[in-house]
Amino acid sequence: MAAQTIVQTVARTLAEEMARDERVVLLGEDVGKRGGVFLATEGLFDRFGPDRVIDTPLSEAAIIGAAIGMAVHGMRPVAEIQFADYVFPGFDQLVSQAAKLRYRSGGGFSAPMVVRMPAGGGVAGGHHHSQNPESHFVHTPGLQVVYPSTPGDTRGLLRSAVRGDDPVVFMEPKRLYRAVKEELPDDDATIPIGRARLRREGDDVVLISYGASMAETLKAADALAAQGVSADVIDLRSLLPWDQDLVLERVARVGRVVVISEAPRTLSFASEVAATIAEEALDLLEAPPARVTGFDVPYPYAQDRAYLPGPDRILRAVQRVLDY
Amino acid sequence: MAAQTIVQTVARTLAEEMARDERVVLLGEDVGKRGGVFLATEGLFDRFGPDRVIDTPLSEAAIIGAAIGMAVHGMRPVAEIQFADYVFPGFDQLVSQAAKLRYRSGGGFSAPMVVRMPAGGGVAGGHHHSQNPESHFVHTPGLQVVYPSTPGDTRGLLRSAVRGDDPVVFMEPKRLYRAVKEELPDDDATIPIGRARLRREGDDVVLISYGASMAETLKAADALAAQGVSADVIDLRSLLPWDQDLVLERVARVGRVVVISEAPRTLSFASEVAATIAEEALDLLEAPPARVTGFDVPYPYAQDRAYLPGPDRILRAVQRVLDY
Amino acid sequence: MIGNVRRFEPFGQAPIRVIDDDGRWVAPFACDLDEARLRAIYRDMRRARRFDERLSTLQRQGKVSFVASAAGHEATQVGAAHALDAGRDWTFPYYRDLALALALGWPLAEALAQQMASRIDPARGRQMPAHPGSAALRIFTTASAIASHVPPAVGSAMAQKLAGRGDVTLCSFGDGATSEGDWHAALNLAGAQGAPAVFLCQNNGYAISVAFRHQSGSADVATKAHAYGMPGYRVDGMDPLAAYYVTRQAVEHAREGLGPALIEALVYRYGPHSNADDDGRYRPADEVAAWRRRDPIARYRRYLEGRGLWDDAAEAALAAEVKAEIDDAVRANEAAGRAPLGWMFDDVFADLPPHLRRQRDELAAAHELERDGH
Amino acid sequence: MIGNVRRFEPFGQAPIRVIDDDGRWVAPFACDLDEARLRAIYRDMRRARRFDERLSTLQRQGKVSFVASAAGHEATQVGAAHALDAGRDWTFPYYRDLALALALGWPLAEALAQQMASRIDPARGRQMPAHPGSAALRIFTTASAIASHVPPAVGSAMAQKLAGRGDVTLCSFGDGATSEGDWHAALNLAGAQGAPAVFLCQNNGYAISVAFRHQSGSADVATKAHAYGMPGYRVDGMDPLAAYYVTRQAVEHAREGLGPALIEALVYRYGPHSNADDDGRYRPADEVAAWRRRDPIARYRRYLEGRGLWDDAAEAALAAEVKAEIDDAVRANEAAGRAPLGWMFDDVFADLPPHLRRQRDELAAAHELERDGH
Ligand SMILES: Cc1ncc(C[n+]2csc(CCOP(=O)(O)OP(=O)(O)O)c2C)c(N)n1
Ligand SMILES: Cc1ncc(C[n+]2csc(CCOP(=O)(O)OP(=O)(O)O)c2C)c(N)n1
Ligand SMILES: [Mg+2]
Ligand SMILES: [Mg+2]
Repeated sequence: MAAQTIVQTVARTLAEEMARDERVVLLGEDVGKRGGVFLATEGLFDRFGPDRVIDTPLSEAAIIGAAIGMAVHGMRPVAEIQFADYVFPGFDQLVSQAAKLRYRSGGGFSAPMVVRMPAGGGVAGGHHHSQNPESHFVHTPGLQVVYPSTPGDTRGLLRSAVRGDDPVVFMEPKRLYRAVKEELPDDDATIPIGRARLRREGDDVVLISYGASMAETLKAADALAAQGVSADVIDLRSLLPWDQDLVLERVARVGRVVVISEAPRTLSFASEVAATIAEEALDLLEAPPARVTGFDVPYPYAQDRAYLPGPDRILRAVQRVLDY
Repeated sequence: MAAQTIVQTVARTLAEEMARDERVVLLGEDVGKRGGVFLATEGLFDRFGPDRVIDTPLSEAAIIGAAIGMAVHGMRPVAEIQFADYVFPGFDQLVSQAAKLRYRSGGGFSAPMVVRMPAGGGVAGGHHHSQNPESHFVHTPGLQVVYPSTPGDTRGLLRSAVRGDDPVVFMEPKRLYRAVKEELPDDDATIPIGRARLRREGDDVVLISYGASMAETLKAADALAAQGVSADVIDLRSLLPWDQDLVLERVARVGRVVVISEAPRTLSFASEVAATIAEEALDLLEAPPARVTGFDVPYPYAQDRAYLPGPDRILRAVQRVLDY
Repeated sequence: MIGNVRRFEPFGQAPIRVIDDDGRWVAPFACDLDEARLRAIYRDMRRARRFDERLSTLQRQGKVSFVASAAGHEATQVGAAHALDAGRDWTFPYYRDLALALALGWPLAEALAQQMASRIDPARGRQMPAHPGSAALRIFTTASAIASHVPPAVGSAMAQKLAGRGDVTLCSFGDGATSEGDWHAALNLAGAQGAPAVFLCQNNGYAISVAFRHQSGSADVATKAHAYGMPGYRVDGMDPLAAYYVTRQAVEHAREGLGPALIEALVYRYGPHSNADDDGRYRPADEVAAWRRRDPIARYRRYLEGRGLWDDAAEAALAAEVKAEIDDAVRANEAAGRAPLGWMFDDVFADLPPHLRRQRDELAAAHELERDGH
Repeated sequence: MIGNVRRFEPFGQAPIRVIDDDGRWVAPFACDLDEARLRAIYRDMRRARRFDERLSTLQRQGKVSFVASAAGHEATQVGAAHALDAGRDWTFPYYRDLALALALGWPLAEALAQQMASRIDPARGRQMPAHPGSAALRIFTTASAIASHVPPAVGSAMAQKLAGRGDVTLCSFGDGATSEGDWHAALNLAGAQGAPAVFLCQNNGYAISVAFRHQSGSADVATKAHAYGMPGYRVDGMDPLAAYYVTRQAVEHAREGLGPALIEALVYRYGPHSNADDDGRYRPADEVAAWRRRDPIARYRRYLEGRGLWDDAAEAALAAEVKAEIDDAVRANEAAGRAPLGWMFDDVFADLPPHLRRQRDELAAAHELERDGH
């Protein structure tokens, strides 16, 4: 199979899941004839028809809410939110309904569904086309949260999300949609939600990131390698549940850690990782766990790139941690 | 002036602000004749009339959105969300409009307004009348977030919130609405948003909390005192901006710290405090910063009290930190 | 069956009635319900009212923490329930729908288990009282957040349309719910999709203290159906047969693929919003008294008596039967005891993830946790 | 002034027109606009169209990152703008409202500064292109989130009602916006409060690729006004005078305290949704061609020519004038350069809090930060 991008992987994986299981349906704004504004559902309307690829009215509450109702009927809806920034009109459906349904009904009802959304900045989109709202989902018990950064992880995790029994918020790194290509084996393997991946092994510092920021993190690791610093790189992939075991194991080995997240710093997922490391591995730390993140401002337009935790800022943090 | 409860303080402070400044108006569900379901606006409809105490339709988006529009006109709206759990249908108005208005207009427009909401559990309310959603606000750049625990702090901070130039989410500890009384001096003093308060001074451990959990935290401090352990107790009061200086100063002095928050642990405000302490004061720590929080489950009904980070759980954490 | 005969026209001015305040049949068609059904409608209203009264007593005794009484809403709830095929169709209720849920077959002991969060509550004590739900009966477990169940109800109807078996979804809510954005998003989606959904608004004139004229831009709820391309019916909600026949028409049309409908039933809540409310602050006592005089139970009993289907003996027998049923339910739930602490961590996800396992252990260390094999 | 004469009835079937496709006056009343105003309406449409075209060129040259063209919407936007008292009334626009903002007086150079995020953008380069706003002109700065501006617009109208000076708020949006919950919550509030708001829906038949029949339960937008107790008007949105007169009626009624109104203007977007869209995937070329043949600029020019108010010479002079204006604006903005990095931390709050000061220093350490005294 030819190498494919992340966005192609999404479309192809959805097609495979729809072919495999007729309970899988798609719904969202422009997912039909248009194939999605990023083409993440390209070709699926022609192949599966309007009953399984449903163009909805422009309402995120209707999209997520309808997916919940379908899921309760045993279907496997995959909803698309056109940009993660636009999830908020439908956020109450996630918080008050999807996340709590199994719990409040004592297991009588559940909402196995996927809510896909392209996220992240660096696309000249200003503050309504660039945000990384993962903290809001992670802080909502009852939701699983995934944010992969490669075609292979996208495929394996999307399969798990579609086949799983819980509501999953599936964030996609839109800056990387067409930036990374991968040749994928012709298998049906899934990647369990909650398991991180070691992207590099190193001894001097552990870099932890996920989603869109993985590209910057890997660039920083390359630059460090060129300077003779060897970095361990963890791609979390799943944010809830997240792989505390792997993180603590690697941090224990190395003792120095930098956590990178594109979201605004305060209560970014980097805060959770840092707090957990401090709580569980304090004595093994040789330097404070450092956070490199987006700034606590609405995502700006003119300073799009400077907002991002780019390789420069990551390298400065690594330097601080190494010099400590 | 006779001692007054928190909820009485809210009503009285609103009355004073409305008398002082005719731009101050109230709006929300049942804030009029009913005086609010908790009586936090009792008597104000009779005193100020329907133009300044506005019963709105049942829509949190309408309430917050209308407040934004009024604020843009130079008014000083104070919106009530009946329970913090019900902010989510209006959350997009906070995130996409209120928080970003000054920024996106380059300072041309702003939304000086207050969104009040009773929050917290322990009231046999189940998961839609008990939540502590402060993390969602704190993670939204452009909002200020306040969560006092005493009548005096409520008054001083509410004055600041109403008089300030930014949108403020004003959380009120409903479990303590009538549990704490205070005699307040007859002054017009404000408390600046962003400044914490030292409630106790101690040498063995720093307890940091805010809002409803302050009651449990102080009980734990009493129990510790009885055991001969002296606790420093910080009431954060403001969550954004928050008083990193006081926290770091006290933690540096004592070296042991427990952070208490009633919200679900993952990405609770306790995580942010712990991450910041680890980043800024690692070498001064004699034990890992411990978090005592709500559990990562939807707020339960039958186990209402056990969900709370009560004195028992706080004491266990302190013991761990002291024994470290 | 009404079939595709349309007995009732949408958007009429006067509320639709089948029997008048004195229990006289006034509809322009003959009654086609058998005697068992006619009696069952009465029994369901009466039983719900008695249970409701008992819940208030239990609340005052501290055995139930909260009550949102359905008294005054029974005719609509019971009439609508009888128009559904219980167990086949889906129902998305709100917190005031106790009579609806009971009439659909929710066992009274189970209903009480929910109110008491007892160990025999199939919903495992997760919610405060007044939150009906039953997977077996396809009654979507109530959430407190007003109108948040309406979008899922439309998803349910869309699933039913795709399945093509003619099942329908009934979604019930109060007048206040019509102001929420989610309500609109849902009805619009239902209209655009032609989904087989019946929306039932129990308009009791107030959302807690806020009177309908402050609640709504339109003068009534039925009119709002225009915005969604569906018919809107105004019904005398104190007439169980009007509620029944109008709901039946809407259900049958939905089954036939003719799309959704909105029904506005004019009802009144006799008591305060909940035990925590003080309705004297916002509504006049004579308004309450006037509505109470139109009580649907007495009115419908007159209809049955006129047809020789009910009498004092039947009433006494029913009272005794319901009392015994409630007494048994109270005993069973008291005996069962409260939902245990350890259940707190179940059902967040299908499987317990590691972080919740650790948190459960943390709680267990502080308490003796009881668990079951669930 | 129309005063309280009501020229147009709500909820009519045929779209309201004042001039027909050939530019002939067809309204049952006489034109009461002076010649300067009639010419200004033409100039505003023409100027907006030319600027729009230039923005597409700038986008292809990489000088502007994004374009959402208003071509095809000009008649409605300009007609509505002329019905307002610019600088007194408030306007809450959406991203396609470039012609509206320009007609209200937004300086073209300032508009271009917004598109280019240049240093002379009063909004300081904070947003992507196509986000009009001006505090001086009471044009609420556009947010990308569809319909999120509608509740604030109603708050604005409520503030105006309380102030009692007869000012009104115009809120503009597309057909897609009517599906959002916030849209409903806002219109319902406006109806319940009798707020002086005029809601202007530019219905171009699509929300990106989604045709209106998939978007809406109702067959048109104007009908939805029933749900809010306000009048709903359907207007031929390719007729600037229809847009003008209907908006004027709604504005005047609102000024007089008669409450809000909803106007649906039937328009068409000639181009793709934005430069990032490919409309060939979802709409037929002949549909686009048919609408382009009804172009409002040509049509309205025929009306003016018929009255001897326009000719080729005027057209040529206008073209030259607008070209020079745009050229100057491009030059000025290119000379000004882009909004500097350091502005990123301003205007989050009224004052810079300590944590943002630290973060700004962090960025400054990595970059040479330019700041101004702002
Ligand atoms: C989203 C949301 N906001 C506020 C509340 C608080 N609340 C509970 S019931 C109620 C009034 C509901 O009125 P209505 O829909 O007319 O139903 P009724 O109680 O009259 O039957 C309110 C405001 C809530 N439960 N959910
Ligand atoms: C809340 C929200 N959801 C989704 C989007 C993405 N989006 C941008 S424009 C658009 C279509 C809007 O259509 P319409 O309101 O008809 O306006 P038009 O572009 O046709 O003028 C969509 C879905 C958005 N901006 N905001
Ligand atoms: Mg009601
Ligand atoms: Mg459109």
